[in-house]
Amino acid sequence: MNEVVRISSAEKLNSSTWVIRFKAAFDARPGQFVMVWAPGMDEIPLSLSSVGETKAVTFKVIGDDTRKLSAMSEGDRLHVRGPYGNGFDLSSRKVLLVGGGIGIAPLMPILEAKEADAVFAARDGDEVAYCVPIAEGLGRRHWVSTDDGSLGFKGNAVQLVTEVLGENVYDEIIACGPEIMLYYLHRLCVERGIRCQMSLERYMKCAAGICGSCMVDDRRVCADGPVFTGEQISELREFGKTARDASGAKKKL
Amino acid sequence: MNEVVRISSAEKLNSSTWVIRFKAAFDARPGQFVMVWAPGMDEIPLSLSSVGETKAVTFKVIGDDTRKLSAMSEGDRLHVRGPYGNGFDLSSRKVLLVGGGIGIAPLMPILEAKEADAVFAARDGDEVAYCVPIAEGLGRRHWVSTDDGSLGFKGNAVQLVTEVLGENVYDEIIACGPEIMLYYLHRLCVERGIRCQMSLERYMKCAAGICGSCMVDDRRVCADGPVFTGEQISELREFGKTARDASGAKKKL
Amino acid sequence: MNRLATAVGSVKLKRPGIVASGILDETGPSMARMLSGGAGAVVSKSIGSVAKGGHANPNFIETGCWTMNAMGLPNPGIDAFREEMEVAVAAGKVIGSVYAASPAEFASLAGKMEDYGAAAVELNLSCPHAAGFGMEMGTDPAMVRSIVSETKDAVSIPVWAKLTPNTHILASIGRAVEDGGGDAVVAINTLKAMHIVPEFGKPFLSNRFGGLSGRAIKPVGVRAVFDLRSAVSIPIVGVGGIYGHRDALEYIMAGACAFQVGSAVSEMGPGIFESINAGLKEFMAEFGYKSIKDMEGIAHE
Amino acid sequence: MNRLATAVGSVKLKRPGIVASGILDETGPSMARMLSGGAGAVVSKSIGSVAKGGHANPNFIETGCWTMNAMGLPNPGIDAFREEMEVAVAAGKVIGSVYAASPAEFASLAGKMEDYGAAAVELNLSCPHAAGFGMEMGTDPAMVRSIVSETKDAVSIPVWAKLTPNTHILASIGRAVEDGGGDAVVAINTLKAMHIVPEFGKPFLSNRFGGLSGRAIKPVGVRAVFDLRSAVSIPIVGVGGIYGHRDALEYIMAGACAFQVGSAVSEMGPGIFESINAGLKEFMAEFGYKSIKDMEGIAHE
Ligand SMILES: Cc1cc2nc3c(=O)[nH]c(=O)nc-3n(C[C@H](O)[C@H](O)[C@H](O)COP(=O)(O)OP(=O)(O)OC[C@H]3O[C@@H](n4cnc5c(N)ncnc54)[C@H](O)[C@@H]3O)c2cc1C
Ligand SMILES: Cc1cc2nc3c(=O)[nH]c(=O)nc-3n(C[C@H](O)[C@H](O)[C@H](O)COP(=O)(O)OP(=O)(O)OC[C@H]3O[C@@H](n4cnc5c(N)ncnc54)[C@H](O)[C@@H]3O)c2cc1C
Ligand SMILES: Cc1cc2nc3c(=O)[nH]c(=O)nc-3n(C[C@H](O)[C@H](O)[C@H](O)COP(=O)(O)O)c2cc1C
Ligand SMILES: Cc1cc2nc3c(=O)[nH]c(=O)nc-3n(C[C@H](O)[C@H](O)[C@H](O)COP(=O)(O)O)c2cc1C
Ligand code: FES
Ligand code: FES
Repeated sequence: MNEVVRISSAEKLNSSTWVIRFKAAFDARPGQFVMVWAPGMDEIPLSLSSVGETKAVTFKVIGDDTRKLSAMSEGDRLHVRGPYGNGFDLSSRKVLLVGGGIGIAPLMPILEAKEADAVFAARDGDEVAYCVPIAEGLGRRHWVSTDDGSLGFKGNAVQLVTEVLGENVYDEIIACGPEIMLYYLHRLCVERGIRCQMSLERYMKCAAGICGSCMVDDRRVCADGPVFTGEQISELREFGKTARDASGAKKKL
Repeated sequence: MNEVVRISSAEKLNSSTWVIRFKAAFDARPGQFVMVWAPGMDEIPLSLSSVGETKAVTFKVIGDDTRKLSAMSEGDRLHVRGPYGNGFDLSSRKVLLVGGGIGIAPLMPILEAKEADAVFAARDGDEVAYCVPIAEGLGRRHWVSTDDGSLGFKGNAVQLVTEVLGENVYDEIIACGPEIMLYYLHRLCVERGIRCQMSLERYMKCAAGICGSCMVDDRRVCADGPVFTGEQISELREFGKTARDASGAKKKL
Repeated sequence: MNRLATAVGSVKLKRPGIVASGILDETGPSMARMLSGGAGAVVSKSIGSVAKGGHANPNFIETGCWTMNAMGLPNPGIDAFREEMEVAVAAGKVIGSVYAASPAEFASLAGKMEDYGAAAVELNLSCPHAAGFGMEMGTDPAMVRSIVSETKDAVSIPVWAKLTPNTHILASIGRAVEDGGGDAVVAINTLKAMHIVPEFGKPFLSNRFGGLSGRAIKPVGVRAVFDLRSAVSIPIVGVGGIYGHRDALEYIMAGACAFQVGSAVSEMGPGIFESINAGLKEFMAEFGYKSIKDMEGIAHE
Repeated sequence: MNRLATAVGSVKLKRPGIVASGILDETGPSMARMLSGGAGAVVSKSIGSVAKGGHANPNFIETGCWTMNAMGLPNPGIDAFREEMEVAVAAGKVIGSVYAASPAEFASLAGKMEDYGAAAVELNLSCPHAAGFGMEMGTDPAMVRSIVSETKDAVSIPVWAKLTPNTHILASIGRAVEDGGGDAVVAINTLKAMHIVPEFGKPFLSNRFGGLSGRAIKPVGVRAVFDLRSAVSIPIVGVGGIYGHRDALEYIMAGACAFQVGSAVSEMGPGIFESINAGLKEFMAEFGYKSIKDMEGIAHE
């Protein structure tokens, strides 16, 4: 579906993260993403951080396009293609969500939709603080880790998850974040025999499963993913190792 | 909708009339028609004489295409476009159906769908006899007229209808048949103040309301009709007088 | 304020939507109906010198995505068409479409259309399914130029040339129209196409080839108008796959000053012009455009 | 009996469906996946001499009726593509697609594809959205002829030429391929098109122009194949808007000996080849066709 939507609110969440909300006609599931464009910027993929009637994208400013997007405000228009991708399977009973950095945002609709515990990991307190009141508002158990220890546990997501798993039993871990985090988290899950789902990222053009620019091995991240199960990930040789640039050339992650 | 259907049965009803039955995926209402084609013939419009899951067309052989159609048998295939047209409004309570010649066929689905009386008019008994057992099977009151008196009332449809109206009261007359019959029947309805609906015919190409070949005045028989109400017909100056050929040129009826 | 007013050169229109040639415009009463239903003008069926029944049925088929026809230019001939024009012209602006096999024949037909009261004449240089006519001439720039200039010499009403998209030299054809003195280009006519019915192993249309129209061709039409806008400076009328006001806006923003609607009349009915007009008005109010002119060609900026 | 077996000249295929160039064929593993999923062969992404990122996003959009792209021929360059070909060729038949700006460059790229194990090379003479490449050369018969013949001289694998429908001289282009010694023509590539977003008053694609594909273009593709069948005697591979076996049959009956599937992979997924194969088998059994060859071109009869 292609839709020109109007921004109903745009909010700065911390020094580098913005949320843009808009009403859109399409239906979406947690874990799906959209391609967002306005004149003057390149179209980019962003996960939906709200999937109700009012949808949202939450993004970190890391380059030109996210910066242009962060300059938008209420009433401005966006061209939205989507939603794309498979979304998360939410059928497991006891779930631990693990979000790293901006990867926390796509997990928020799950936290809203079902009882689940969550680990929020980030570089520092500034990056992650906004999540805490949301999780508290929803009455969800949650833990925070920061690399610099400025909030919560000092250390990375995988270390914190290891702690959490010491005291809690989960049917499944659902994660989104930097691939390096996912890589070690996946290893942890395999070791412990815990099922998991992880949302991956690759360079996207069509987002519709046709151009082949987002391949990990022989899987299309846009259409076969972005969410893959632990078993699927175990078979991916490129996961955590290589990705491809816009020309399709391989590069080390 | 465009569909290639398989003939489930083909039956000769009398010396000049055939019925072809087929299953088709589309839904249809009484009074709608389809465009029927197979290689070797021109595509022609035919009203549906059954509108259930098994559809039917009932036609009189009058030229090349109807003759080719009459040579088809079970298992043969037809290309069917449609259904087109508005169909009859069946909301009136007490209805008299008036069919003239092959114009009887499109009324048969009404007879099946609701309690109604019927006048069947034709040149001779051969042309009309097949209708009688059907009406009897459905337990519907019916009268027959033939021009030569070989069956039922001797005379034309309008004369018979006048007789029937002497002894019965109807909310509406629904008619299909030669335009000359419809012309006088319409006059009768206007005089007596009886509502009516009539199904018209004009030369058809697109059947989709776009090419303009089937105009009566400024109305498209294929899309605004083929069924018109008495009031609409009263406003048509060409009704009963002129029609147009394939080039769009006017000719007297 | 009538935001919808526009003009194709000297032809002023109260509303920018025009009934495309071949669409409910073979008879006077039909054209009159379309004029009273929200169209700014109606282009007549393409008329030739003599009556023609057109290709045998089947000559039309549509899906949700496209429409295909090979009517074969049926028409009652220019002389019989006089009485249809009388009825239509009394109801509003009529553009007389003509097809012919030579420049002289085009000129003569155009002259009659002028006599009948046409507001402009549209030369059909683009029909893809009538041997010897239409796009067979419309892909030869020298021929196009001479048809246009000979017609210009013969009439005093504006001369529009309707172009085929079935070519890689559209810009040259557009320039040939302009060089010949043409007052506007109309783009696009249908794409040359074919539909085969596998169960029969045969083409569906009696003429085998037909012209593709409807939703399927809008992106080709918009591109053609965009290309023409860079190639010519005469007005452009956009046509192809317009079903709603956003489609019409694409053509206007690509460079058209007015647009025509054809295939959509089948799905949406003759009321489509009213609904496009309403959509345009609302859009223009919301985005602050005061006139069609304000939006013309802005996608080039 | 494998009713689905066919051949494009000397290239034998167990199944008649081929993955079109640009569709999930930029990497070795992806091509291997398509080969194991019911496709008879896969055409690689069009590869050039050096790496190219392609046009900036947005470069793709689709509706239920059409697909439009202006990827801008992104590719890692012929040398880096060696390792992708190794993986793909191990899994089945790969046709190496190449694009270039001169006959000599085409010949050199084709030579590398032969070295990599391609079963044939497909010359992209038809991309409508890459300045200096594709259809700009592909509408000049003399140029086409020399590209084909120079490539033929350089390789011993079959040379296929992929043609643009954006022209009225398709038959001449087809004959130029045949005269140059080409082994097959592939038709069609995308139609030059544009999509404008009214709310922004701007073309959607970063390249402004793009190529139209999908359902919308099937009738144009079928017509092109039908026309080519009368113009050339080398094999024809049909492509454009194939979503199911009845679409594929239209191409075959128009004159194609094999077909390619592109846009439909988005809506129907990579499983589309299996479902088309199943539909073809059932149709052929019902209608008594023993081979693809039995149906090839029958719509001309
Ligand atoms: C399925 C998916 C979902 C995503 N969801 C989110 C989200 O919810 N929030 C968020 O902040 N970010 C998300 N991203 C990442 C986001 O797309 C990039 O941050 C954004 O494209 C950066 O654009 P830029 O111009 O600001 O930076 P640039 O300087 O252009 O690029 C910086 C980096 O961003 C990535 N990137 C750029 N363009 C693309 C592209 N077309 N496809 C994929 N990655 C690209 C590359 O890794 C690149 O190196 C998601 C990516 C994917 C693939
Ligand atoms: C809406 C509609 C519903 C019809 N329903 C029936 C029906 O249920 N049963 C039936 O027997 N007949 C019906 N007809 C008439 C039927 O279409 C013609 O009898 C048939 O087309 C004759 O074709 P032919 O080749 O056998 O005869 P031809 O010799 O070609 O033509 C004989 C006459 O048939 C009519 N006719 C021919 N082609 C067309 C056409 N394309 N459109 C309209 N009329 C045409 C003309 O009056 C013509 O003079 C219907 C017509 C219309 C318009
Ligand atoms: C049934 C039909 C008949 C047509 N007849 C003509 C014609 O006589 N002359 C002409 O110039 N164009 C004719 N056309 C082409 C249309 O005027 C128009 O250019 C084309 O259909 C594209 O517009 P659309 O997509 O809105 O239909 C015809 C189109 C259709 C569908
Ligand atoms: C995303 C995309 C990328 C394409 N890339 C190429 C390409 O690199 N080379 C080429 O010859 N054709 C390319 N094409 C054209 C297709 O191979 C095919 O000719 C066209 O899309 C029509 O087929 P379809 O309707 O089945 O998609 C591309 C098409 C699409 C949709
Ligand atoms: S982005 Fe094109 S296949 Fe995934
Ligand atoms: S047959 Fe074409 S408008 Fe009725």
